[in-house]
Parts: sequence; C-alpha cells; structure tokens
Amino acid sequence: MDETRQILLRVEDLSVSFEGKNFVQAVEHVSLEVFTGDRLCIIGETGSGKSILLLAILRLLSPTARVTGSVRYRDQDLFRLTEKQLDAIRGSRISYVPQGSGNGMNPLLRVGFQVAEPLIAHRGMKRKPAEARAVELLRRFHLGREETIARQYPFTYSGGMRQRALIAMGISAGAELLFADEPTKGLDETRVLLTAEAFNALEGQTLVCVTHDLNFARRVSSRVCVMYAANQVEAAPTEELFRKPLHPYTRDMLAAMPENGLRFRPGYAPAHNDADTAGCKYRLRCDRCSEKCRQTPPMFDVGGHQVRCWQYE
Amino acid sequence: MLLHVTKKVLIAILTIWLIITISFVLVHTMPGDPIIFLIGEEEYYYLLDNDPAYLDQLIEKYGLNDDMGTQYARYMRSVATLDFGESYSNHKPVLENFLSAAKWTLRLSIPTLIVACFLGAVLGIHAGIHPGGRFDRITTPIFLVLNTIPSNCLSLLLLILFAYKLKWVPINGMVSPGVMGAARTASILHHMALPLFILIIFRTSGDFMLMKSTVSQIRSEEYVLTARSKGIGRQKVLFRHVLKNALVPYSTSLCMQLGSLLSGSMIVEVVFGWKGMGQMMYTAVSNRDFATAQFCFLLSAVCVVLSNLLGDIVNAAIDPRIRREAGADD
Amino acid sequence: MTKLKSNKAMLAGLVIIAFFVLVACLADLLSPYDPSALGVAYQKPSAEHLLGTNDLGQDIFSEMIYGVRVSLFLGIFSALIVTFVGSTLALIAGYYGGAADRIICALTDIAMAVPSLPLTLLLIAYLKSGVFSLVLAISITAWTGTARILRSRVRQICQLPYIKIEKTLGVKTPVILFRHVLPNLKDILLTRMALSVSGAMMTESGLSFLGLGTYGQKSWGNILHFAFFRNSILRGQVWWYLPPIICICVAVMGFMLVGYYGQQKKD
Amino acid sequence: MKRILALTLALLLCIGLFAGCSGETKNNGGTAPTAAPTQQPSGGESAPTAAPTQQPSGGETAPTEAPAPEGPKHVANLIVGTTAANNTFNMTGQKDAFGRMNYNGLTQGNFVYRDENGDLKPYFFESYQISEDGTVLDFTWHEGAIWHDGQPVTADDIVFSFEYMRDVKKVGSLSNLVNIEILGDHAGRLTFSHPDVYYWMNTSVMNTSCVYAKHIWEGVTDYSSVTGPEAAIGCGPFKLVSYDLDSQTSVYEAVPENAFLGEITVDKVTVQSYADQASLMMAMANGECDAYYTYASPIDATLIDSFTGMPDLDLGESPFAGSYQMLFGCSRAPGDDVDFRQAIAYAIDYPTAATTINGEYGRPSNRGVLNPSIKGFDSSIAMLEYDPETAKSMLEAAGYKDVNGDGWREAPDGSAIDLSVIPQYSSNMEVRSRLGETVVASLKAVGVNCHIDEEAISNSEIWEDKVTKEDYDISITFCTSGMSYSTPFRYMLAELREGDSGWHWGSYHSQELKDYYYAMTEAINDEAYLENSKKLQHLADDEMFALTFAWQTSFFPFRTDKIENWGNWKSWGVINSETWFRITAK
Repeated sequence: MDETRQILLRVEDLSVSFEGKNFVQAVEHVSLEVFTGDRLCIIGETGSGKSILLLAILRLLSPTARVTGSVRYRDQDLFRLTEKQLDAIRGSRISYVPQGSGNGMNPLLRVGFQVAEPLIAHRGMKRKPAEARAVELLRRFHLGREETIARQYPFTYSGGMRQRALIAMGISAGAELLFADEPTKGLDETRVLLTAEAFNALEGQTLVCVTHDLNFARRVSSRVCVMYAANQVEAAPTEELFRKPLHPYTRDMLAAMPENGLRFRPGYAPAHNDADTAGCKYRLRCDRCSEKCRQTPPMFDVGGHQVRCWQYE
Repeated sequence: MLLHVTKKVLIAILTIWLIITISFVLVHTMPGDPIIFLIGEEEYYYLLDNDPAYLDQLIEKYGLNDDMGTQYARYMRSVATLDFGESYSNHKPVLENFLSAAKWTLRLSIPTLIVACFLGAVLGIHAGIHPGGRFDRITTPIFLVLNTIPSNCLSLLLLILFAYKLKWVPINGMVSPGVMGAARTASILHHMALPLFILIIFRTSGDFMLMKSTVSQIRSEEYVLTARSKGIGRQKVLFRHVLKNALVPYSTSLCMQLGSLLSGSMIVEVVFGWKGMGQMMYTAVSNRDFATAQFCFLLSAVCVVLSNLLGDIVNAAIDPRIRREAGADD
Repeated sequence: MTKLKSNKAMLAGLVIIAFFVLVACLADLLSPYDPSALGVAYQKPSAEHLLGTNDLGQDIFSEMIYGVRVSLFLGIFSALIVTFVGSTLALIAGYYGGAADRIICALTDIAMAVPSLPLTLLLIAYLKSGVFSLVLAISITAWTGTARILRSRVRQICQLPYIKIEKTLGVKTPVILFRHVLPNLKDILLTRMALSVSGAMMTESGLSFLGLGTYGQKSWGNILHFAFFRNSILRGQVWWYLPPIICICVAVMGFMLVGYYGQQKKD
Repeated sequence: MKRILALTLALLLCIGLFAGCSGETKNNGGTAPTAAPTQQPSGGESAPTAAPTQQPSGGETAPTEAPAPEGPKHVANLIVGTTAANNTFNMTGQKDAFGRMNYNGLTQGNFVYRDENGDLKPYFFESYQISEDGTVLDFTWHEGAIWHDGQPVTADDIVFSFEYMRDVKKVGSLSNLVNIEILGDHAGRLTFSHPDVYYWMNTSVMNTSCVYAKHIWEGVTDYSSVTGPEAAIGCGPFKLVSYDLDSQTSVYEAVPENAFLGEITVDKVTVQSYADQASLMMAMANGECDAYYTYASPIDATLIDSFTGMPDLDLGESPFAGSYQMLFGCSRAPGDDVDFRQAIAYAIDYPTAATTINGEYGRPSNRGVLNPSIKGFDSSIAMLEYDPETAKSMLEAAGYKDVNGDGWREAPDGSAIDLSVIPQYSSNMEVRSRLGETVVASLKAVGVNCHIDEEAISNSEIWEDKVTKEDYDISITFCTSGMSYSTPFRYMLAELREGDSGWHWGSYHSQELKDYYYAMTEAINDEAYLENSKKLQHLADDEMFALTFAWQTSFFPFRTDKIENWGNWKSWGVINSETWFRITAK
C-alpha cells in the first residue's frame, strides 16, 4: 500500500454497555484503525455487537448506552465534540447506510428528497439542484427510470433498489468514510451481487461494512475483522484471512460455509451477561481450549495478522 | 382517486340518511306524551281541566296523531327543503335556535380544539422524545389523572372555587347584560374563561396521551436513526421526520374531534348555564321537543360523517401508502 | 425501559381493580349499616358513621360500599357486552372480509356517527330506570371503538400464512377463529375491555349527574347526584361529595392503567 | 431543548390571542348578536302628555296613602333574579319568566289581584261589586290606562277581552257569561247564567285573565305561537323595552299612565334568569340581583343555610302553601280497609320526610291534609304521630299478622301484601324518589312489604295511566302553592262533577268528598268556602284516605341594602302585584 494512505479513524479500547434490568455488555475493548481507501468488513454472528460498534462511533445509540474508550477521526476526538460539531461530521464526512430491507427511509418523503437531504444540509444547495444531483446519483447506481422513481416514495421500491438508494444517500454529500450496516440482509443472491458492485464502484470512499454474509465480505472488502460475543477476535487482509484463518472461531466459521463442506460446530455464542465466560469467549466451544484460555488473551500480531488466541503467544 | 372520493361521499350520504331515519323513529316512538312537555306540566293539566278543545287543536297543529308514515314523509320533505319546522319550546324556527346555540358552542369548542391540539402536541412530543425521562414522569401521571376526573365534578368544584369564593370569574351565564361592542367581547371572554379552561384540560390530556404514545413509537423507528446519522440537526430530525410521521394518527384523531365540534360538551354547558348545542340537545331530548331533537341528531350525524370523510382525505394527503392503497382497493 | 415502567403502572392498576372487586364481594360484611335504613340526616363523620349520613340519614360509608358493587357491576357488565359485540363483529368482518366486512364497517360508521350521550338519553326514556337499562344504554354506542381496532387486527392475523394453511386443510371456521385468532387478540381484548369499563363508569357518572341514572340502586353516580342536588359543595359537606368523586377517579384510573399500559406493552 | 421551549411559549401566547380575537372576530365578523335588543315599537317615547295620574277615586281600599308631594325616592333599577328562562314573551300564555311575572301584573292589566292574606283586590278594575246571587259583576276601570304601543285602552277592548277569553281561549269559568255591557265612560257589567262570578275571579286570577288589546288579538286564534313584539304588549305598569337571549335578561320600563295602585316607585325592572338556584343565590350574595322570584318554587332549604347570617340578605322566610301528599289506594285491598290506613298513618317516619322535603325547617303536619297558610285551615285537628309500635299493634288488631313467618305481614284473608309505591312523574324526581325511599323504609320497618314502581318513575304516560286506573297502593303527589285555593283535595278526587272532563288521580270514591269539594270551590262567599273546607279536613282525619308529609317553610330571599319597604307575602315572596307601588330606594 502506498504512503499516501493516512490514518482516517482510530478506535481505541471501545466498550459499550446498557444498564437496566439485565446488564448488557454489547462491545468489549475493541480497537481498530481505518486508513483512507480501506474496505474493512466486520464479520460476526448476529448479536456479536458489530452494528452497535458502528452506531457507538457516530454516537447514535440511545441515551441509556454507556460508551467508554476513544474514537479519533482525523485529528478530532468524536467523543469530545458537541452535538453541533458532531452533526457537521455526520453525513458530510462520515455517513451511515442502514439496511435496505428495513424501513431505513422515511415512508412519507420522496426518495429523491431524502437522498438530496445531506446535500441541502451540508453543501447549502437549494432543493431543486440537490434533487437533480440525487437523480444523477441514482443513475450512477443504475436503478432504472431514475427521473420518475426519484419522485416516488420508499414503499414502491424493492429491497435491492432501496439499498442502493441508501448508498447513494450516504455518498451524496461527498462523505469520505461510509459505514454500512448489514447491506445484504433480506436480499436474494442477484441483489447481493448488485449491491457488491455498487460498493466496488465507489472510488475514493473508505468503507466500513458490517455483515454476516461471508461471500459478500470477501467480494467487497480489503481487510476483515471478526467479532465474537462482543470481542474482537481476529483482523487481517481479506484473502489472507480466508486462506489461512488463525482463530479457532474463524476457522470453524469458514468450515461451516457451503463451499467448504458445511461442517458445523455445535453450541451457541454465550449470552451477553453470562458470568463464567471470563477469558476467551470461544473457550467453551474451542477444541484447542487450555487452562491458559481462562484469561482473556490480548491481540497478538502475527505478521500484520492480529488474533486473540493464546496459541500465537 | 376521484372514483374513490365519490364512493366515499356516496357512503357518507347513505349513512346520513340512515341516521335521520333511525333518529326519526327513535324520537317519534319515544314514550311520554309530547304535549305535556310541549306546554309544560301545569298548563297541560290546567288546560285539560278548562279547555281540552285547545289541547286537541295543538295536537292537530303539530300533527302528532298522524300515523308514523305521513309524519315521516313530511319530515323527509322538510329535511330536503332545509326547513326544519318550529321548535316546540319557543315556537321559533329550529334553524334560528340552532344558529344562536351553535355560535355559543363554537366560541367554546374552536379555541379548545386549537389550544388543546397545540398544547397536547408540544407536551406529547417532549414526553415522547425521552420516554421515562423526567418530563415524561411528571406530565403523564398528571394528564392520566385529569383524564379520569368526571367532568361534572371538576366543573362544579372549580365553579364554586373561582366564581363564588374568589369572584375571579362571573358565576353565571354567557355575557353580562347591556354591554355592546368591545365591552361585550371582553365580558364574553370573561364568562368563557372557566368553561374554556376545563374543556382545554380534558381535550389536552387526550391529545397528549395520543401524541406521546405515537412519538415514543416513531422515535425507535429506523428512519429516524438514518435521519440523525445524516447530521441534519436535531430540529430538522424532529420536525421533518418524527413529527411528520406522528401527524398521521394525530390528524385523524383531530378530524374525529372536528365531528364533535358542534355537539358541544353537554355536562360543562349544563353546569355553566352555557346556552350551547349541548344544552339545547339535552333539553330537546328531555322535553320531547321532537323538531329540535331530530335536527340535533341530523346535525351531529352530518358533522361526524363529514369529519370522518375529512379524516380519510387528510390521511391520504399525508400518507402516500394509504393514497395508493385507497386507489387500488376499488 | 418503558417495558419496566409500564409493568409497574399496570401492576398498580391491577391492585386497584382487585381492591374494588374484593370490596364489592364482601359488601355485606364490610358495611356497618344497611344503606337504605333511615336515621338522623346530615351528620358529620363520627365514630359510628365513618363518613357521616346523607339527607335521609342513611350511612354514607355503607352506601359507598354498596355503590362499589353497583358501579363495578355496571362497568364490567357493559364492558363485557361492548367487548363481546365488538369482537364478534370484528371476527366476522376480519375473517370473511368482502361483503360482510363492508356491511359491518358501514354499521360501525353509523353507530359512530350517532352522538352517544343524546342517544343514551333517548334510550333511558324508553327503558324503565334500573341498572340493566343503564348498562344497555351505555353499551349500545360504546362498541364501535373496540370493533374497529379489533377488525384491523383480525385482518392482519388472517393474512398470516398459518391461518391460510388452516383454511386449506379444511379446518372448520369456528375452530380457526376461537383456537387460533382469538388467543392472538387476547391482550387487545384485555386492554379494550379495561378501557370500556372506565368509559362506562365515566358515562354513568355523567348520566347520573344529569338525573338520568338509576334511582333504585345506589351507584356512586347516584350518591354524587344527590350530593350535588342537596348543594353539599356549597354547604361544605366534603365527606358527602368527595368520596364518590375519589372512588370514581381511582376506579377509572385503575382500569385505564391496565388498558393504557397493557396496550403499550403489546406494541 | 431551550429553543423548543421558547418556541412553544411564543406559540401559546399567539394562540391565546387568537382564541381571544376568535371570540372577537366571531363576534364582530359573525352575525351581530341575533338577539339585538329589540326596541319596542312604542312609537317613540310617549311623552307623559296624558292627564296627571288619576288618584284612585273610591277604590275598594287604596294601599298606603301617597306620601308627601316631593314623592318617595324611586328605585332606579330593580333586578329580579329568577330560574325561569327568558325565551318567550307572549302575554296569552304563562310560559317562562315573562308569563310568570305577569302573575304580579308587571306588564298586563290583570282585573284583580290576590293580596297578602289571599283576599281579592282591584288592580285594572278601579272598583267592583258582586250581586247577592253571585251572577252579576259591576266594575269600573282606570280611565287613563294606555297600551304599551301608545294607544288608549277603550271600552271596546274591555268587551273584546271577555268575548275573547270566553270564545277563543275558552276559559272554563266564563262558559256561563251571557252578557257584557258598558255603563258609562269607564264602567261595565258582566251577567252570568249561573252564580259563577266568585268562581271565575278566584280560579282565573292568575291565568292571564286581563285586558286584551283588540287591535292586536282580534281574529287571532292560534295565539300561543305569536312570537312578534306585539305579543308582549299590555296595559300594565311596565312595558317590555328589550330582551337579550344571550345574557338571558329582559328589561321593563315604567309607564306612568298605568299607575293602578298609586305612584309607580320603580323606574326600571330587569329580570335576570340564572341556570339554577345555587348560582342565583351566589349572585345575590355578591349583590348582582336584588330579589328572588320563581312561581311556586322557593329556594331549596338545603341551599339556604349556606347564606344565613349574610349582611343585607334577608332570607324571606314564610310558611309555604305547597305540600307533598301521600294518597292511599283505597279502591283495592289492603288500601280499602280504613283500619289499615289509620295504622299506616302511624308508621310513616314524618321527621325524616320533613327533613327530606324542607331541611331543618320542615315540621310534621296534622291529619287534615291542609297546612296553616291555606285559607280555611282548621287548627283543632290532631297532629300526625310517628309511632311504629302503635302502628304495629293497630296492624295486629286489624288482622294483618305475619302468618307464614317470612317476616312480612299478610292480609287478614292470608294473601300476601306487597304495596306498590308510585311517586308522581315529573322532570325532577329527586325529592319524590327520596320520599318514596322514606315510605318504603318506614313500611318495611313495621313489617309491611312494599316496593317503588320503577316503570312509573321513568315514563309519564305509564304513570298517568296507572294513576287514572287507580292501579297503586300508595301514590306520592305534589300540590303547588298556586293551587292553594282549590287545595290538595283536588288531587284526591276519584271522579269529577258530571260533564266535567279532566284528570283525576284519587282513588277514594265517596260522595261526601265530591260534594264538600265542589261546594267549597264554588262557594259564593267566604263562609261557605271555610265551612266546606273544614268538613273536608275532618273527613280526611276520620277516613285517612290521604295525608300531608310535612308543613314547609318557603324562602324568597331579597337584599335590604339598597331598597326598603319590601312586602314579603306568604309562600310568594317580595315580588308581587304591590311591589311596583311600595318599594323605595334607601
């Protein structure tokens, strides 16, 4: 990778927990760095805390969440900013792209306007030119009949069309860092390919994508980070991770893929507040578990390939 | 879309006609000889003693002993020609009584509707935005209690406290006599203060509850998260996204309330001696004043049907899904 | 978070309802005097008469206790009618759809269009005064809300695949309705029933205020009506007019808490 | 957060203004208040050109001599508070406040009026004589009287009035009027075929028997539905100047020419109607009105004691002629047994009934049905006693024992007893249903089973049908003070005179009752009236076919700070036919 890449986002020791009747530890000591041009995919089972991680960075979680650690975007510490300053970054520098299948778009507003909204808010464009720009963006993701569907409402869109419109919305104000949350959820095979092409067509944007669709991750990402039960367990360049997974969980996960013979590892991820999961969360299901695993292993660096497992001490 | 609207209008007219018939049958088969209520108990017994012929003349005049069919036909004709006959109590045309009564009821109900809609919305949004927050924990119990106090008790207690003991507000009636122009308006406002205050309390608590539950539901919707992530600022998120979606159920309930605009709140009007539609309907029904009673039923039926119609149209205007679904379903 | 809060509120509601039902059942044991026995009128609260006596010298405290029985009976009975009528119509409309649905919707619109209080006034003139006629008069116009909400819910349920499968399997309609659809409606039914009980109580107190309530039985509304008729507020007889108001408010609140927060828990 | 709060406050402010001005715009923009005070078409203010007021020459008895020449201090504006509505203004009927005020001769020239002790005094008549045999009435009338529309009252008007009342209004007591003659410029004579003069004057003194303007009412048959201003025109001391339906007030100004009982000492009268007695009393306590008047309905006793001891507020206490009666169903068992009735008379809890009807001012009554303020009251008749033990022993003696041990007494022949108690149907049932509860509780206490007939309470048709068919064991009725001349016995008649049609609710079929009653009402002089009234009372004492629950005190309060020389008439109040000529400002 050439030297022009500079650090865009540095997340250090980020933890998120929710008080209330039962204490939930959603994210535990996650640290990662994102450089310009990176295509990072965060993989993990549902409930491993990956979406919450994204929202925590942009401080979009509900007030009842308790977030610790620090997130530095370029030279600003996001957690120190006032709501106003954070708004200046959201949408214009970092943008969040929700799932296409959910109702991520306001049902009562035209799609064209919603895509153009960041432009109006951050670039001070008037509504008419902004919406024209939005139509171009939709054409760029070739949704078809962009002129007319821009004036239509979200419920007339199919899941795939909605996902691509949301991506357009994310980049409409020229954001350099794109957070995508489960973009392939609820889409059939061909729509997933279309979405992957849409992401790959993005030049100049850095992507942080959360998904549980491994094939999609492989196709879209340059680096992958694996999360399991609120912990970050492995991070490595995509091809290296897929060819030579180091962490037992990652190895088992890849083995369970249809292409690799559907060999399933029985058992479930521990619930968030189980007391006896101190140390390595995968301990109970790991075939190489040893006494040492009772303490939480740190992230070891094996030639640019981080893994949280005592084997690689 | 046009076909849909015409169909709705047709159904509305049919509903109104049905209600007229039902109210006619109900009122006319009501037990109790209307003549007694027509001229008052004492005079009825006096006339029965001294001048029964005149009684028969009255019965003839109001056509009370014709069979139901002819009375119904005559009533239908009069409804068509908008001449609603003469009120039994003061022999004035029903329409004239209605105009004066409606004027007074509207003076109470329109400000109530507007203030309550605004107050209910603003407070509801604040409470809904942070459910379980400090503001919510204070206002919800208050409005819940206000919602449950029977209106007659509250009206009487406040009347005696403010009007009699503290003399802030006149005790009785709608306007002090013998004043004209600006002074008359001032005196109307002065008389209006307490009943308006009570009506606003009740209406606001209803609107507050509705808005709060709607907003607290919408607040957790995904598109609100997306809106916040666009960095367009707290104000725009609130008004353009949260509020707009909250308006759909809120506006339907407002339109429903429009229907009761003219019927007025019977109990508050009876307590304050407010000669509005509520009291007119109450006296008409209890005094078997057929002409006025039927007119009141007809009027409130028309109002409710129109307001439902308006509710549908406003909904379709705001929510494209309903518009398309409406278009598609016939 | 709201789930936790609503449980507490709903719990409070249930406690209130339980208290009143208990008092209603044990009315004969709890009330110190026979409420229709005459005595010295307008006595202040004292040891023998906890809440003093009314204009006939009847003990207000025992009147209130028997009042619980009448008001509760009235509220619950009319709520039962309202919920029964509302749910049957909703089931038919939701399940069969098409013509049945349109007729029932039209019927609901008409019932909604007719102003409730004047119609009740009219009906009361028809029926001889007594609790049953009051219940009938109140519930005739109150079922529309329940019917409308239940109908939309039933239509939702009927779209679900497993109902369609049942139909294709030739399972008889009543079985589908009562074994599959109705259990799903359970919590809406509960909340609507609670809300209609509070609605019925409020209407009863309004009707009694206008002098159209039951003259025979001693409901709270009836006690309150005679308290107002005898100008107890002006004469400062707080012990006569305040207890019925408080009881009505607390009872209505109890049912509303169950109804309102029950609904919230469901969504 | 702060900005939203500020925003909402600003919004609220402008809403308040909007609501205010909506009241404003509604008012100015909207139709001018429809009930703009209608100016009486009085052809301009009639300058007091008419001859100076005629001193009442040779009137039967002139009231207090007109005081010294500088004249009494006039009352600028007498405000009368009433609970009757200010809606209809038609002198031919008795409806609403206008109709009831005309009982006091406010706007109409009533021929005669009944004074404080119930004696007839001339009003529009200057003087009158009744012939020995009661068939001829000679009268003179005030010559200078004018109609409120300025036209003078002529002899034609007088003749027309009697013909109109007899032929168009079909007043029963005038049915035997055969001749109306004019004997001079303001004297006339009526000749009847039967001795009905006394009967006419007594029964119709309140029922709009006054002078009718020929130029208004000639040819009008459907007189009750005339709603124009001409329907309010009369020749009384005051004329209707304006009325405002919204504020429920009507204003009357003095007409000096029609000063029938001396100088009119009140310049203006305002009749203000209130929603109910409570708000009226509160207003009076705050000085917003001077006196209370509503026909035959005194202020409720329970309301009075919140206003006792108020400065400048006289409660206007006086014995009340109206009363509540309990009638036995004498046409069927067990009501037909006089011993049963006498026993029950001891069982009724009179003290509670008295408090229910009249608060602490109610007093148990005697066995003669009439109360002290009614003419002909016989004080020698014994009082009713509440003594359950005597009642029980009398029931046992009469054979009403509890044979089957179910706690309720059976009739001597063993059949079960379950008396049906029917309170008279009326729009306000509160007191009657409370009396019903008292009777039921009292009877049950002595072992007689009974119940309130729910059906009759809620429906006037069913009630009237049951009462006329004598299908009741106990009926509770009310006799207004207005009927005090024909007395509560009118309610107890089981059948009427031949040829008379009308309502009859009694069930005690006895020739004596009928004879005594008609002898009393048609008595041509006081002695006959008093004699028959006593006979009726003793008949009631012996036969106990009915009894009166309690003697009541009535309250017609008035303020004493601005006005003096009030005259509080028994069970009528300070607003009466003489008020306009006697009260003066302080």
